Amino acid sequence: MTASIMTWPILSVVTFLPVVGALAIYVIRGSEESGARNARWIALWTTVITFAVSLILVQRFDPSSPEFQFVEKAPWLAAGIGYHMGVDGISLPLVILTTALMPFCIIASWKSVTLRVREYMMAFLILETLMVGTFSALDLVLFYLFFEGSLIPMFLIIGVWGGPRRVYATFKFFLYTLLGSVLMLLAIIALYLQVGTTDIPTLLHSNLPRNLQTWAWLAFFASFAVKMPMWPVHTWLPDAHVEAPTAGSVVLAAILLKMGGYGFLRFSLPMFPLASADFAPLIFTLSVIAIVYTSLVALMQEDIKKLIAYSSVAHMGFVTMGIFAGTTQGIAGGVFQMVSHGIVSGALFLCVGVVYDRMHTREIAAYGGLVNRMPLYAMVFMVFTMANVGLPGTSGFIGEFLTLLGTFRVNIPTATVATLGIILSACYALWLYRKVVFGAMVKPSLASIKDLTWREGVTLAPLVVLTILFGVYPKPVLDMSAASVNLLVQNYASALTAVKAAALLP
Amino acid sequence: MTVGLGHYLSVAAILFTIGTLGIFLNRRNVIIILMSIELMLLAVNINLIAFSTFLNDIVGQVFALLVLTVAAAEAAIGLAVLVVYFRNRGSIAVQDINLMKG
Amino acid sequence: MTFEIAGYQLLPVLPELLLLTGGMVLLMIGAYGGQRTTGLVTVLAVLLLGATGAAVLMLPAGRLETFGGSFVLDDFARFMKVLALGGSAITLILSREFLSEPSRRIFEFAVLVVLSSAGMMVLISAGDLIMVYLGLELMSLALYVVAASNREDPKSNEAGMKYFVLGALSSGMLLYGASLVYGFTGTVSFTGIAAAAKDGSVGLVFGLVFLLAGLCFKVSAVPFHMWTPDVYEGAPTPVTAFFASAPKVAGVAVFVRVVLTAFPDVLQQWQQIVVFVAIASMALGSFAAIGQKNIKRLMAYSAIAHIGFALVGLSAGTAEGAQGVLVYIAIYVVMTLGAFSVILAMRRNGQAIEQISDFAGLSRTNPQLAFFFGMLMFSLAGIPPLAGFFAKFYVFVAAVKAGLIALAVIGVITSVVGAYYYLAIVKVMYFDPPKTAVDPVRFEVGGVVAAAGLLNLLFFVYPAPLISAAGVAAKSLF
Amino acid sequence: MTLPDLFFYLYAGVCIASAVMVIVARNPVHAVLFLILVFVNSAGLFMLMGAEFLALILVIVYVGAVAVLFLFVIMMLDIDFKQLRQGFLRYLPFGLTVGVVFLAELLLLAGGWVVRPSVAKNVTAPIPTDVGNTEALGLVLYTTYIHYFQIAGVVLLVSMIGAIVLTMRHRSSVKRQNIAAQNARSPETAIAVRKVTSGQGLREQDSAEWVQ
Amino acid sequence: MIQAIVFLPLIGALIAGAIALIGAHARHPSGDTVDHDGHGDHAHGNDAPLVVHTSYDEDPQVSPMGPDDRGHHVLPLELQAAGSRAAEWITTGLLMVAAALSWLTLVDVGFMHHDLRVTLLPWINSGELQVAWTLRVDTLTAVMLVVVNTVSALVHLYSIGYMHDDPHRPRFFGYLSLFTFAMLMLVTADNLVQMFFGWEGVGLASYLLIGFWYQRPSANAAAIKAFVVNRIGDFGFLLGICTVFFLVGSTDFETIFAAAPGLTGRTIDFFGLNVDALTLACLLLFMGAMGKSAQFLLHTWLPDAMEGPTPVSALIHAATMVTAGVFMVARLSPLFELSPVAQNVVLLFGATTAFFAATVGLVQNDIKRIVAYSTCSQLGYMFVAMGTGAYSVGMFHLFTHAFFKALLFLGAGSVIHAMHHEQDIRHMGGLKDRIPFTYVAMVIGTLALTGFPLTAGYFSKDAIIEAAFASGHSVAFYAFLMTVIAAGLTSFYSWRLVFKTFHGTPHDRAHYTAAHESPITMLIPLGVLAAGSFLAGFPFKELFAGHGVAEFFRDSLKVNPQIIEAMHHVPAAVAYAPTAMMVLGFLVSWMFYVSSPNMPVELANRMPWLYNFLLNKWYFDEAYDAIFVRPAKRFGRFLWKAGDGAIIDGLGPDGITARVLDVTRGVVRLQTGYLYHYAFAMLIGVAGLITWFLLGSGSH
Repeated sequence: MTASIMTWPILSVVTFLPVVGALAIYVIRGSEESGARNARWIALWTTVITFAVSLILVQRFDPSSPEFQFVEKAPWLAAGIGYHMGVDGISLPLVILTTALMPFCIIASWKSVTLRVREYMMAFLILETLMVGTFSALDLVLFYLFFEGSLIPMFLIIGVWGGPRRVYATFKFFLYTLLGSVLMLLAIIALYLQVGTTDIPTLLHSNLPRNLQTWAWLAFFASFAVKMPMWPVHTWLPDAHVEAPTAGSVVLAAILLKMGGYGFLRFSLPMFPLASADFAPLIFTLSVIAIVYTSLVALMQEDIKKLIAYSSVAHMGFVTMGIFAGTTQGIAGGVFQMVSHGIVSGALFLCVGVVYDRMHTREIAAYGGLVNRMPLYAMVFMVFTMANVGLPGTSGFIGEFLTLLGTFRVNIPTATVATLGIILSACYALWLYRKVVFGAMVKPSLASIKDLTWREGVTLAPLVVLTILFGVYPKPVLDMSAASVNLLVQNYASALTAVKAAALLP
Repeated sequence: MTVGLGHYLSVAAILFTIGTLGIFLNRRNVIIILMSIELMLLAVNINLIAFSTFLNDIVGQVFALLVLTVAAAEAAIGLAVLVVYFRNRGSIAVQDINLMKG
Repeated sequence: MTFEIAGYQLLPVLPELLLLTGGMVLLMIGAYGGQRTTGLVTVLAVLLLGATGAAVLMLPAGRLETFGGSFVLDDFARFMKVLALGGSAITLILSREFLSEPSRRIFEFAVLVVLSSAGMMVLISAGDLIMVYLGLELMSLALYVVAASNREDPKSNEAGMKYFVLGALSSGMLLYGASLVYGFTGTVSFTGIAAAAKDGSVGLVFGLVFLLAGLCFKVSAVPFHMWTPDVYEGAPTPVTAFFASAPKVAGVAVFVRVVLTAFPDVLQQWQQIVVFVAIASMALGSFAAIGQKNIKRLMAYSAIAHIGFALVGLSAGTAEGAQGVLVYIAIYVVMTLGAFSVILAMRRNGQAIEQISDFAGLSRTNPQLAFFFGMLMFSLAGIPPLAGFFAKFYVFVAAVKAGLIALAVIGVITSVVGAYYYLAIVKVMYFDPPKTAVDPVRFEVGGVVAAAGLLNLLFFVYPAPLISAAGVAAKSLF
Repeated sequence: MTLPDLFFYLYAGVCIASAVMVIVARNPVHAVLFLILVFVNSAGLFMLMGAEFLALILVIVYVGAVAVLFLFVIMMLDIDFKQLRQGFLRYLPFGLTVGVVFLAELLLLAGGWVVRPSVAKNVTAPIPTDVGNTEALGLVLYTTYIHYFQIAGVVLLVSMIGAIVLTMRHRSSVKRQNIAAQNARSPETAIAVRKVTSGQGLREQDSAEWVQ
Repeated sequence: MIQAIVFLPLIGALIAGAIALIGAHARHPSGDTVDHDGHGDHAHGNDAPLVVHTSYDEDPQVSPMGPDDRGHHVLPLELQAAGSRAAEWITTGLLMVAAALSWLTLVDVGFMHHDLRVTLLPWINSGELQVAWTLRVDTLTAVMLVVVNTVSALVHLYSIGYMHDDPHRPRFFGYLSLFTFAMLMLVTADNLVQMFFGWEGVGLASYLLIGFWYQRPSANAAAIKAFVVNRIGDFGFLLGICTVFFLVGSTDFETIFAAAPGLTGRTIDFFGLNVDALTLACLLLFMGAMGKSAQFLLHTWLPDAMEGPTPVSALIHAATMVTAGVFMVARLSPLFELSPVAQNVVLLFGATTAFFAATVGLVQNDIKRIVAYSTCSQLGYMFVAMGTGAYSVGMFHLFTHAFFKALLFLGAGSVIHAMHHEQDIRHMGGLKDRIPFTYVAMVIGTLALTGFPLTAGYFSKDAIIEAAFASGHSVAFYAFLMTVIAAGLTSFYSWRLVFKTFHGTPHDRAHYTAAHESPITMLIPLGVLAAGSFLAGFPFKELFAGHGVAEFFRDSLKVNPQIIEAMHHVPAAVAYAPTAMMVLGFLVSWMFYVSSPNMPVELANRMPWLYNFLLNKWYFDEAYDAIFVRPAKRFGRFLWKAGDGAIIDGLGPDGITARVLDVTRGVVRLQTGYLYHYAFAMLIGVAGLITWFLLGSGSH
C-alpha cells in the first residue's frame, strides 16, 4: 500500500519548503546589499532542495497505479473539508515541472532584479508553494485556496517589478482571473452541499445529477477558461506577459496557465462527464478559434513577449481540445503539451529576458541580426523557436501531435482546423526569429551586445536538453501519466455509455 | 363613530410622518430636526400607550416611560452636540453640515 | 449566598455588573484625579474590559436566563460579547496616542467606551424589545459623544451631528416598529413574539420593516447606511476604529437574534428584506468605495459591503447561516481593527495622514506595515488563503444551501468589484514611488497591527477553534 | 359622540396642527412653542387613554425641562434667522409625495388595526384594576422591571457625561479659584520685595510675577 | 551497419555544430567578459566592417540579388571559424563512409534480400498508439540510402572547395550533415510518425541552409517561405497520419498495409461529406508530398530556395529532399494502389507540374532558377509515374535524376564560382573555353536531363511517358500529352542554358577574363556525377522498369507487373515521341541562341503577355500574396485591434471597468453630504419595503 512507503509527509514538505525559505529570507536581515545577496542564495538553495525532494516523489512514484499516491490526510476546516494531499500521474508531472522551473526563475532574476530583492524572492518562494499546492491538493477547498492564493504573489510580482503599464496589466490579470474563479467557488459549495464533502477522490466517484453537472461545469469552466486562457477571455495574458519581469513571465506561462488545464483534467472531465460531453463542442469551437485567431494575431505583434504570449494561447488551445476529446491520446497529449509548453514557453521568456536585460526593450523592431554577435543565444533561441513551432524531435511536437490525433478520432473538423495552427505557428515564430536574430547587424545600439553569460547559459542549457530529450524520448512523462489517463478515459467513457444505455432503456 | 384604537394609532402615524418629514424637508435649522425627533418619539409613545390600554397590558406604559426617559437623555446629547457644532462653525443651518460627502 | 435582586438571579449579569461598576469607579477616578489620569483610566478600562470578557467565559456553560427572560446568556451571546469586548479593548489600546495630546486628554473617553460596551452587552443578551431599545440607546448615546469628541475639529462635530440625527431617526423607526410588533403580539419578549407571530400579516410585517430598518442603521446596511462614510471620515480615527468593530458586532448580534429568535416563522418576509438589504449593501459598498480618496471613507464603504456579505449568511435563516455570520463578523473585526491600526500608525511628522495617495510607496518606507496592510487588504477582498476568504466561504455555503443561488452569484461578483479598490490600495503602497518616510510606529499600535495581521494570515492553518465556536454559538439560537 | 371622543378630536387636531407648525415655523422659538403645544395635547391624549402618570410626566419633564432646554439653547446660540430661510420648497413636491404615500400606508394599517383575540393570552402584566395608574406602574417598575429602570439610569448617566464632555470647556483665559493654593499661601510667598531702580518704574516681568 | 549509415552524419553534424558554436562563441564575447581589455577591443575591430557592410544590405534597391551569391565576401575582416578544416573533413569523411556502406546495403538488401528492421527506442506510447524509433531497410530504402549518401558525400566534398572562403564553414557542414541525417531518418522510417520526423527535419535543415547567409533579407525570406509552404503540405501529411491512425489504429507501415485492403469502401464523414476513407487518407498524405516535392500550387518555395548556397541546391533541392514526396508515395504505394481517385489526382498534379514548371523554365535568366524549375518539372514526371501505378519507374527516375540534377547544380555552382558569383546567364557567354571541365560536365548533365539516348535520363524518362500512355485512361492520356510536351520544353531550356552560358560571346568581359576552373575538390564530384549520369541508367533499367522489378523491390513497394508489361508494348510512335521532342527542343534552342540570337527577343516583343506571364511564373507569387499572405496579415491586424482590442477588451474587461466607474460616479454622487438626503434615503428605504409588502408582491 502506498501509505506504508511513506514515513514522512513528503508531499507537504515539497509544498511548504519554499515558505520556510521565504521565512528564512524574512528573518535574515542585513544591509541592502548583503540582504539581497543572502535572499538570492537562500531562494536558490530552497528551490534546488525543493526540486531535489520532489525528485524523491518521482523515484517512489508507482506509475502503474492510477490511484493517488503520497496521500496525506488531516482534519482541517470542517467535516468533509480536510487537508488532503496526493498526486497521481496527471498532477505529478506538473508538480515536477513547477519545482524544476523555479531554480531557473531564481537564477534568471539574479542580476536583473536589483530592487527589493528580498521581497522578490519571498514572493517567488511563496508562489512556488501555492503552485505546488494547487497541483497536489486533493480537497476542493484546499485546491481553491492554493489556486486563488497564487494571484497575490503574482499580482505583486507583475506590479512591483513589472514594466511601464504594469498597473493596468496586473489589475486586469488579477480581477479577470478572480472573476472567473469566484464562480467556481460557488460550484465548489454546491458540490459540497450535494455530496457532503469536498474531498476530491470521493467526488470523483460520486455520480452527480446532470443538472448540477451542467452548472458546476460552467462555473468551473469560467475559472479554468480564464486561467488557461481560452479565447475569448485571453486578453489579460498578453498584457500580463508584456509587463511581467522575466521570471514572472516564465512562471506565468509555464505553470500558472497549466492550472487551468489541470483543473479541466482533474475536475471538469472526471467529475462532470455528462456536462463535459455536452459542452465538448463548445470547447472544440473555442479551442480552434483560439488556435487560428491568436496565431493570426501573433503574426502581427510588435512586441516579442506579446507574440509569445499569443502563441501560448494558441498552444493552450491544443491542450483544451485534446482534453475534451476524451481519448487516451488527446488527454495524454494534453498533459504532455502542458509539460512541454511549460518548458518551451518558459525558456522562450527566459530568452526574451536575456536580450531585455541588455537592451531594455521588447520591441521586435529594436532588434535584428543578433546572431552576428550572439551565436550561442541564436542557437538556443532557435531550438525553442522550433519547439514552439512543434518540430518533430522537440517536445512541442509530441503534445500537438497527440492532441490532434486524439481529437481527430472524435471530431474531424476540429482537428482539421486546429492543424492550421502548425502552419501559422511556423509563420509567426520564424518571422520573429528572423526579425530578432537573423539579418545584418544594422542597429548601432546593438553593436556591442554580448552573448549569453555563463549564468544564462546554465539556465538555458538544461531546458534545451529537456526540450530535445522529451521530443526524442517522451516516455518518462507519458508513462508517468499513462495509468491515470487510462483510468480517466475509462471512467469518462463508462459514464457516457451508462447514460446512453439509460436513455435507450425508455 | 367611537374613538378606538385605530384613531389613536392614526394620530400616532400622522405625528410620526410629520416628524419624519420634518427631518428631511427642513433645510434650515438643526434644532427643528431635534424637535422632529421628539415628535417621532411622541408618536411612538402614543402608539405604545394605546396598545397598552387596548391590550390591557402595563408593559406598554413601562416601555413608554422608558422611551420618555431615554428621549430626554437623547435630547440632552443632541443639544450638546449642537452647541459644540455651533461653537466651531457658527451656524446650525442644515445645508452647512456638508464638509464631507462623496 | 443567594445573589439576586427582586427575585431575579444576578449570576448571568455578573459581567455587566462588573463592567458598569468598574466604569463608574473609573469615572470617579477620573473625576477626582482630573485629566492627567487619562492614561491610567484608559489602561484600567482595557483591563476592565478584559476582566469582563473573562467573566463572560467563566460563567456556567449553557443557556442562562434572568429578568424573566429579557436577559439571555447563551453561547451566541458569549461569542459576541467576547468579540465586542475585545474590539472595545483594542480600540482603547489604539486610542492611547490620540488621547495623549494635551488638548485631547479626556478620561471620559475610556469611561464612555466602557459604558457603551455595557450597552453592547445588554444588546447582545437582550431577550425582549425593551432591552434591545435600552441597550441600543446606551450604546449609541456614548457613540454620538465620542464621534464628536474631538471638539476642535469641525469634521468631528459634523460627524457627531450627522450620526446623532440619523441615529435618533433610526431609533424612532425601531421604536415605531417595536410598538407595532408589541401591538400585534401583545408582548415584547422574543419568545412571546415568536409564539404569536406565526404568519406574516400586514401589521406584523410593518412592524418588522421598521424594526429592521432601525437595526440596519446600526450595522450600516443600505439604504440606512448614509451616515457611515461621513461619520467614519469625520470621527477621530480611534473612534472610527471603534465604530467599525464593537458596535458592529453588537448590531449584528441583535439583528441575528431578533430575526432568528423572535421571527422564526415569518422567515419568508424578513428574508426578503435581508436579501434586498444584503444585495444593496454589497453592491453599493463595492461600487462607491472605488471612488474614494480618503482611506477612512473607503473603509466605511468597505464596511457597508462587508455587512452585506454577512447578511447574505443571515438571509439563509439557518444555523449554518448564523454560523457564517458569526465567522464573518469575527474575522471582519480582526481585519478591520488591523486595518485601522495601520491607518492610525500612518503619521508623517506627527500629522495623521488619511489620503490614500499618502500611502504611496509605503512598502519602501515601512515594509512591515505595508506588508500587513497589504495582506489585510487582500483578506478584505476575500482572497484565499487569508482569513477573509473563509468568512465569505461560510456565508456563501449557507446561502447556497438555502437555495439563494442568485444572491450568492451577485455576492461573488460584487466581491470581485470590491477587490478592485483593495487592490488599488496595495497598488499605491507597492507600485507607486515612495513619499517621505512615515513616523515610527508606536509599540502598541504596531502590536495590534502584527497581531491582527498574523491572525489574518495564519487563520487557515488552524481554523477549527473559531469555526467550531461559531457553530456552537449559532446552534444556541435554534 | 361622547365627550371623551370630542376631547380626543380636540387634542388630536391641535396636536397634529401644532406638529405641522413645528416643522414649518420660520422662527425656531415659535417651533418650540408649538412643540410645547404638541406635548400638552398629547398629554391630553394620554389622559384619555388612562395613562395619567405618563401624561403628567410628559408635561412636567418634557414641557418643563426638555422644551425649555430647547428654548434655552436657541436663545443661547446667536443665530441669524434670516439666513435660514431658503431652500425649503425645492424638494418639497417629491418629498411630500413620498411622505404622503408613507402616511397613507401607515394610516391604512393603523386605521384598521384590531387587537387579535389570540393576543390576550400573550399579555404578560395586565393592568391592575384595583390601583391607580401611577401605583400600578410603580408596582412593576421597581420589581419586575427593575433592570429596565437601572439601565435607564445608566443611559441618563451616559448622557450626562456626554453633555459635560462635549460642552464643558477649560478655557485658559478664564481664571478659576484654587482654594488649596489660596490656603497654602504664606506671607513669604505672598510678598516679594523688589528693588526698583529709581527712575525706571516697574518692569513688565516684575508685575507678571505678581499676578501669579 | 544501418545504424552507422544513419547516425554517422548525425555525429558529424554534432561535431561540426560544436566546432561552429565554440568558434563563434570565442569570437563573440559573452556578457561575462564585459570588461574592455584587449579582447573587447578586438571585438570592436570586428564590428566596424560589419556596419559598413550592412548599410548596403539595408536598402533592397541597392542590394542586388543576382550578382552576389555569397553573403560574406565583403567581409574581409571576418575571421575564418577556427576548426573549419577539421569540421569539413570530419563531416565529409563520415559521409563518405556512410555512402560506401549504403552501396553495400543496396547490394545486401536488393540482391541478397537481407531486409532489416532495427528497433532503437520506444518513442510515443499512448494507448493504442505505439510509435518506436525503428530503422527499416528494404530495397526502396536502400535505393534512397544510396542516392542520399552518395550525393551528400559528393556535395560535402564539393563544398570544401566551393565554400572555402566562407567564414562559417563549420556551421555549413553541420547543417549539411544534419540534413543528411534527417533525410536518412525519413527514408529508413518504419512508421508514419518517424517519417514525419525526418520530413520536418529535412525541412528544418532546408530552412537553415537556405537562410545560411542570414544577413541577406532575401535569403531569410526564402528560408521562411520554404518552411511555411512545406508546412502547408505537412498540414495534409499530419492530417493524413491522423486519418490513417483513425482507420487502422496504428502508424506502423506493416500494420497499415495489412489493414488497408479491408478498408476499401469505408467512408469518413469529413466536414459533412461522406468521403472514401482511403482516398481521403491518400490525398491528405499526398498534400504533404506536394509540399515537399514542390508540386503545382505548392511549388513556389523551390525557386526561391536558390538563395541558399549552390551545393545546398544540389543536395536538397535537386537530388534528395524534394524527392521525399515521391519516396513517400512509393512507400505508401499499397495504400495509393487502393484508391484510384487518389492515383488520378497524383497523376494530374504530376503532369501539370511537369508542364507548368517547364514553361516557366523557358524564360528564366538565373542559372540556378532554370535548373530549379527543371527539377520541379522532373518531379512532376516522377509523380506521373506514381500516378500510373508504375512506382518503380518513378523511383527509377528519382534515382537517375539525383545524379544528373546534382551534376547540373554543381556545374552551375562551378560556373558561378568561376564567374565570381554571377548567376544571370545574360551576363555570361563563351565560357566553354575558360572552364572546359565544367562545360563538359554541364553538357553531360543536360543530355541526361533531356533524355538523350543511353543517358540515365533517357531510360527513366521515356519509361514514365510510356507508362502514362500505357495506363490508357483519360487522365493518364492528359499526363502523357503534358509529359511529352514538357520533354520538348525541357530540351529547349536546358540547351538554352548551355548555349547562353558557354557559347556565344562573353557579355561581361571582366568576369569572363577572371573566370577560372574550379578547384579539384569541386571537380571530383562533377566527374563522379557525370559518370553516374550515364551509369545510373542502363544497368538499373531492368531492376526499376523491367522484369527484375518484383525481384528487386519485393514488398517494399507495390509492383504492378501489368503496367510494366504494358509499357513495353506501347506503339513505336509513342516510344519515340520524347526523343523526337528532345531533338526538336534542341534545334529550336540552337536556332534561338546560337544561329539567330535575335529571334527570342522578337518573339518576346511579339507576345509580351505570354513572355511576362512565363517570366513571372504564372503570377503565382503575386496571387498567393494577394489571396493568402496579405489578407492573413490584414485579418490578423483586424483581429488584434478590432477583435482583441475593441470587441473583447472593449466589451470585456475595459468596458466593464468603464461601466463600473460610471456606476461608481453615480453612487458617489448620491452621497451628497446633506443630512436631509440621508434621512430621505432611509425613509424611501422603509417606504419602499412596506410598499413592497403591501402590494403583496413580497408575501406569498
